Amino acid sequence: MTAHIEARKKLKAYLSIGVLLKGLKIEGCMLIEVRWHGRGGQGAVTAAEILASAAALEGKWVQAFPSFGAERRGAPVQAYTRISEKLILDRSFIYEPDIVVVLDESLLNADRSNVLMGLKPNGKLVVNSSREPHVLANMLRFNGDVAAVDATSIAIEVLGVPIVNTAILGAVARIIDTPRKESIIEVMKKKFPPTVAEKNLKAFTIAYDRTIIGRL
Amino acid sequence: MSSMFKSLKDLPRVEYFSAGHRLCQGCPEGIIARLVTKALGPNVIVVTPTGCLEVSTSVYPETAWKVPWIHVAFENAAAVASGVEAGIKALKRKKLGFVDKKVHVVALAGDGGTADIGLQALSGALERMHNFIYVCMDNEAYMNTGIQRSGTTPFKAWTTTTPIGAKWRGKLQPKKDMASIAAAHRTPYVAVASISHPLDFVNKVKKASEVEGPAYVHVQAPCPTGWRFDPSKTVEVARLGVLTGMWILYEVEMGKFRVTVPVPRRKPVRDYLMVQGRFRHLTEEEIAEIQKYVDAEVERVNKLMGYEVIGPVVT
Amino acid sequence: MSHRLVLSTNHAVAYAVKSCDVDVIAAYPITPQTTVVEKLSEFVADGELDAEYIAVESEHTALSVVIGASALGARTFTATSSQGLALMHELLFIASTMRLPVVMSIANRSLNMPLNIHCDYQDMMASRDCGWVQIYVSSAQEAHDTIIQAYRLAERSDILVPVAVCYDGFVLSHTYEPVEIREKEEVLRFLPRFKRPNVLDLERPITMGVMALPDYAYEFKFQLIDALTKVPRALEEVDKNFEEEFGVSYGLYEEYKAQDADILLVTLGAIASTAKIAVDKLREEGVKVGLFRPRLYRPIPVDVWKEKLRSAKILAVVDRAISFGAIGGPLFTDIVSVFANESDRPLMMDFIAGIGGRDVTIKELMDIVRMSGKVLQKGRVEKACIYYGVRGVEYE
Amino acid sequence: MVELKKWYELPIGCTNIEPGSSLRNLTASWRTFTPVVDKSKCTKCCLCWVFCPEGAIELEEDGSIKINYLYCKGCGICANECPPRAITMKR
Repeated sequence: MTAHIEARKKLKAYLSIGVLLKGLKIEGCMLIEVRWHGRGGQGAVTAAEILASAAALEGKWVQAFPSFGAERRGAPVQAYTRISEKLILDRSFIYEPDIVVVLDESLLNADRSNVLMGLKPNGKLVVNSSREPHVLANMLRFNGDVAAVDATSIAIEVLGVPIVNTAILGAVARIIDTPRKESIIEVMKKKFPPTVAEKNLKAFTIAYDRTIIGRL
Repeated sequence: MSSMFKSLKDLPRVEYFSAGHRLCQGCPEGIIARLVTKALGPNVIVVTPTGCLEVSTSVYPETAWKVPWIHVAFENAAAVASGVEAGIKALKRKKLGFVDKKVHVVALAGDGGTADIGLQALSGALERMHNFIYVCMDNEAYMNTGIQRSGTTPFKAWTTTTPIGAKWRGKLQPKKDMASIAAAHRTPYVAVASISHPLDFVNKVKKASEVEGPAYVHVQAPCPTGWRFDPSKTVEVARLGVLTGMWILYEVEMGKFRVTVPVPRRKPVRDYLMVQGRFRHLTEEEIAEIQKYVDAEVERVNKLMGYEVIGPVVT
Repeated sequence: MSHRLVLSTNHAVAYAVKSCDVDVIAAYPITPQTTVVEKLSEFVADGELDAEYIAVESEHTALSVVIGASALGARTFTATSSQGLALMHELLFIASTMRLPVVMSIANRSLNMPLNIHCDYQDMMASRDCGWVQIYVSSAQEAHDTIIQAYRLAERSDILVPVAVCYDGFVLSHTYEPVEIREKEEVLRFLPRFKRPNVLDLERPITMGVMALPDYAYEFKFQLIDALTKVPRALEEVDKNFEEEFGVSYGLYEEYKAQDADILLVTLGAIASTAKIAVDKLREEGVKVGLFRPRLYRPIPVDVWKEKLRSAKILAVVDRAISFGAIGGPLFTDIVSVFANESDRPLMMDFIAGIGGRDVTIKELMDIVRMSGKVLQKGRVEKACIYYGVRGVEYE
Repeated sequence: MVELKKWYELPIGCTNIEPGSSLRNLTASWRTFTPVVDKSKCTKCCLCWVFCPEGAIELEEDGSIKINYLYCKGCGICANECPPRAITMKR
C-alpha cells in the first residue's frame, strides 16, 4: 500500500471522530457561536468567514454562513460563525449566540431587539462605536462584556473607505480566545492581495490596540 | 477569395446528404442540405433543430446524413452548435481530438427555429462570436406542424393560423428581417441567398466558412406544400422572388453591405405572388400595396449601394 | 499533496470541477448557484483550468451548450438552481436519453411563486423523472468529493448517464467549512480519460438525436432504464475506488443510530446533518430514534431502502418539497412505492418542512420525532402528511 | 415482415451509426411522373444535378447525367429547370 493511501486511512480515522488535525485533543464540547450584524457592503460575511478560517487553522471545525434576504448595499444583513472542537452537524441558524458583533452602531438604534436577540447572558458584545463600553452596556441594558472600537474611523483612516470588517475583527480578536490574533492575521495575508492585505492588517492591528473592553 | 467556386461543376460529386430521405417532393431543403454539405466538404458537423429537415432525415433506423449530425431540440440549434464549437476548441487544445483538423460547425435550421423560438439562442451565439455557420432555410411558416404562421411569414400570406376571413386577410404584419437582426450583432459575415442562384449560394456558404467567428446565411426555401405551388416550380418560385425584388441577394461582410446579384430590370411582384396559392386571395389593391413595400425596400437598398443595383419594374 | 481550505459548498464544487479538468463549462447566473460559476470563470481566467467557459444567455442554452460539447466527447459541467433548472427541463430528458455523461451541480432553491431565493428541493423534485442520477449531499466536503465521483460514474461505459449533485441552497451553498481539496493529479488518476462510443466524430460520422416512431421509441428509452438499474452497484464501486484513492467513502446512504431504532427519521441533505443532533438528544431521553439519509435518490436503490427501512416501526419522513395534490412529498411517495407490495412494512408519516428556506431546527426535528412516537403508540396513521410549521394549520 | 431490433441491439443514446442508411428507403414509390432525358439535347450544364432535392441525378465523368430511378420522387424540378428542355416528365 502506497504511503498516501496510508495517510488517507489515518485521516479517515480522525475524520470519523470529528477531529481535523493529528494530535488535537478533544476538550469536552467547546462550541462558540457568533452572530454578525452589519449593512450590505460592510463585509460582515467576509469577517464571519475570516474568523472561521482562522479557527480552522488552529484545527477547529468551523462554519460560516450568511443570512441573505434579497438585501442590497446598505440593508441590514446578518452572518454567522460557528467554531467547535467537534464536527459541526447543526445546519440551522444561530438563535443563542455567544458573541454578537455589530459592524454599524446605527443598527443598535434601528435594530436593537434583533441585535441582542438570544445573546447569552454571559455572552459578549462587540460594537463599532466611539462610545465607552459601559455607556453602550447601559444603553443596551446588557450585563456581559462589551468591546468597543471606532472601527469606522480606523477604516477611513487606513483604507480610505468605511469597510469596517477587518477593523472590527481586531476587536473580536481581543475578546475571543479562539482563534488567536496570529491565526486571523495569517488568514488575512492569504485572503487578500499583498497591498490590500497590508492595509487591512494595519486596520486590524490598530483596532486591536484601541479596543476597550468593559461592562456595566 | 481564391477558394471560391468558379462554376457549379467545381462542387464535389460525392453526396454527403443521401437519397432516400422523406422530405416532400420538390422540397428545397433537400437542395440546401446537399449544397451546403458539398460546399463545406466532409470535415463538417451539422446541427439541426427539430423541424422538417430533422424529421425527414433521421427517422430510425435510417439516416440521410453521411457527416456527423446532431439534433437536440427545437429552439437551441445555435446553442448546441456553440457547444460543439467550444468542445472542438477545448479538445484540440488539449490534444484529445480533432488535432490538426479544420472542422466546420454548421447549423441548418428553419425559420421558426431561427427567427421565433430559436432567436434568443441564436442571438447569444452570435454575440459570443462562436466560430460557426448558421444557415436559416426560410420557408416562411411552420411547415413541419402543418403551415402555421411564423415571424418570417410575409405580409398578407395565408397560413393555417392566418386564414382569409371577414376580418383577417392573411398575415396582418410584415415579415421579420432576420438577416438584419443577425447583422446588427456585428456578425462578421451575413448573407441572403436563394437556391435559384446556386453558385452565389454555395460561395456565400464557402465565404461563411472562411471568416473567423460566426456567419449567418439566410436562404429562401420555397415550400411547395405550404406555399401551394407545383413541386416542379420550387426553383422557379425562388427565382421569381429574386427577379421581382421580393428577395434581394446580398451580403454584409464586416459591416459592408453589397448586393451580389443585381437585377437591372425588375418583374412586378404579381409574377411572384400569383404562382403561389397562399397569395391567391389578394386583390389588385393588396398586390399594389405589396408592390409599394417592395419598391421602398429596393429604394433603400439602392441608396445603401449608392447606385441603382436593382432596377425599375419593367412589364 | 492535498490541502485544506475553508470554502463554501459552491466553491468546494468549483474546486472539484477544476480538479476534474473539465473541457467545457456553460452556465448562467442564478442565486444561490452563482458563486460556483464565478469561481470557475476565475479559474479559467487565471489559466488554472484549461477549459472553454461559455457565459450563455440562459440556462436553456447552458445545458444545450453542454449537450453539444458532451456529444463531441468533451468533459462538461454546468450548474443551476430553481427557475434555471425548470428552464432546462426539456433538455434534462434529452441529455439522459442521449446518454451524455454531463455533470451538473444544483444549489436547490424553491420554485416560484412566491419568488423565493431560499432552499427547498422543489426544483429538482419537479424534475425527478428526468433520467439523471440524482445525489443529495449534506456537507461541502461531500459535495466536493461527489462531483469527482459523479464524473467517474457518469463516464463508465456501462452507465453513460448524466449526474446531478444536489445540495441545499444557502444552507450548504453559502456555508463555509473546512474542505480537503482533492488535487488534480490524484483526481485524474481516479478519473482517467477514455474514448466514448457514439460521439460526433469525423472518422465515424454518426447521426445523434434521431427521431424514432412507435416501432423504436420505447426500446431507446428502455436502454436508459436498463443503465439506471446498474447505477447503485456502479456507484458503490466508484465509492470504493474513491476510498482507496482518497480514504473517504460515502455509500448509497448514510445511517445514524438506525440499527435498533423504532422511529426512523428519513431525510435528505442538510436537514439530515442537523437531525443527528436531534437523534442524540432524544437518545439521551431514551427515545429509540435513528436516521436514514438517502444519498443516491435516483435511481432508487430499492433493495437497500427496503432492507434499511423495514426494521423500524415508524418512518418519519421529512420532505423538503411539496408534491401538490399528492398524498405526501416526493421522498415520502417514493418510499411508499418501495413498500407497495410488502405486507411487512413500517408505519409511514411525512412531514413537509423547510419550504422556501424555512429553518429546520434541532428542536423541530425532535418535535417531529415525538409526534411520530405518539402515532406509533396509537399504532395507526390517521394523517399521513403533515404540512409542518405552517402557521394556522392544526396538526393534532 | 421485417423483424425489429431488440432494445440491446440498438445503438446507444438515440443514435444511428449507419451513415447514409436512408439509401435503403427507395423513394421511387412516391413517383407519379418520371423524368426522361433526351441525351441529344443535354448541354451538360449540370443544373439538374444541382437542383435535384433527392440527389437522384448522378453526374458522370464526362459531365452527362444519369437519373437514379430508385430514388427519384418525380418532383419535376429537373425538367422545369433544364435550359434546353432536355428532360421531360412522362407518366
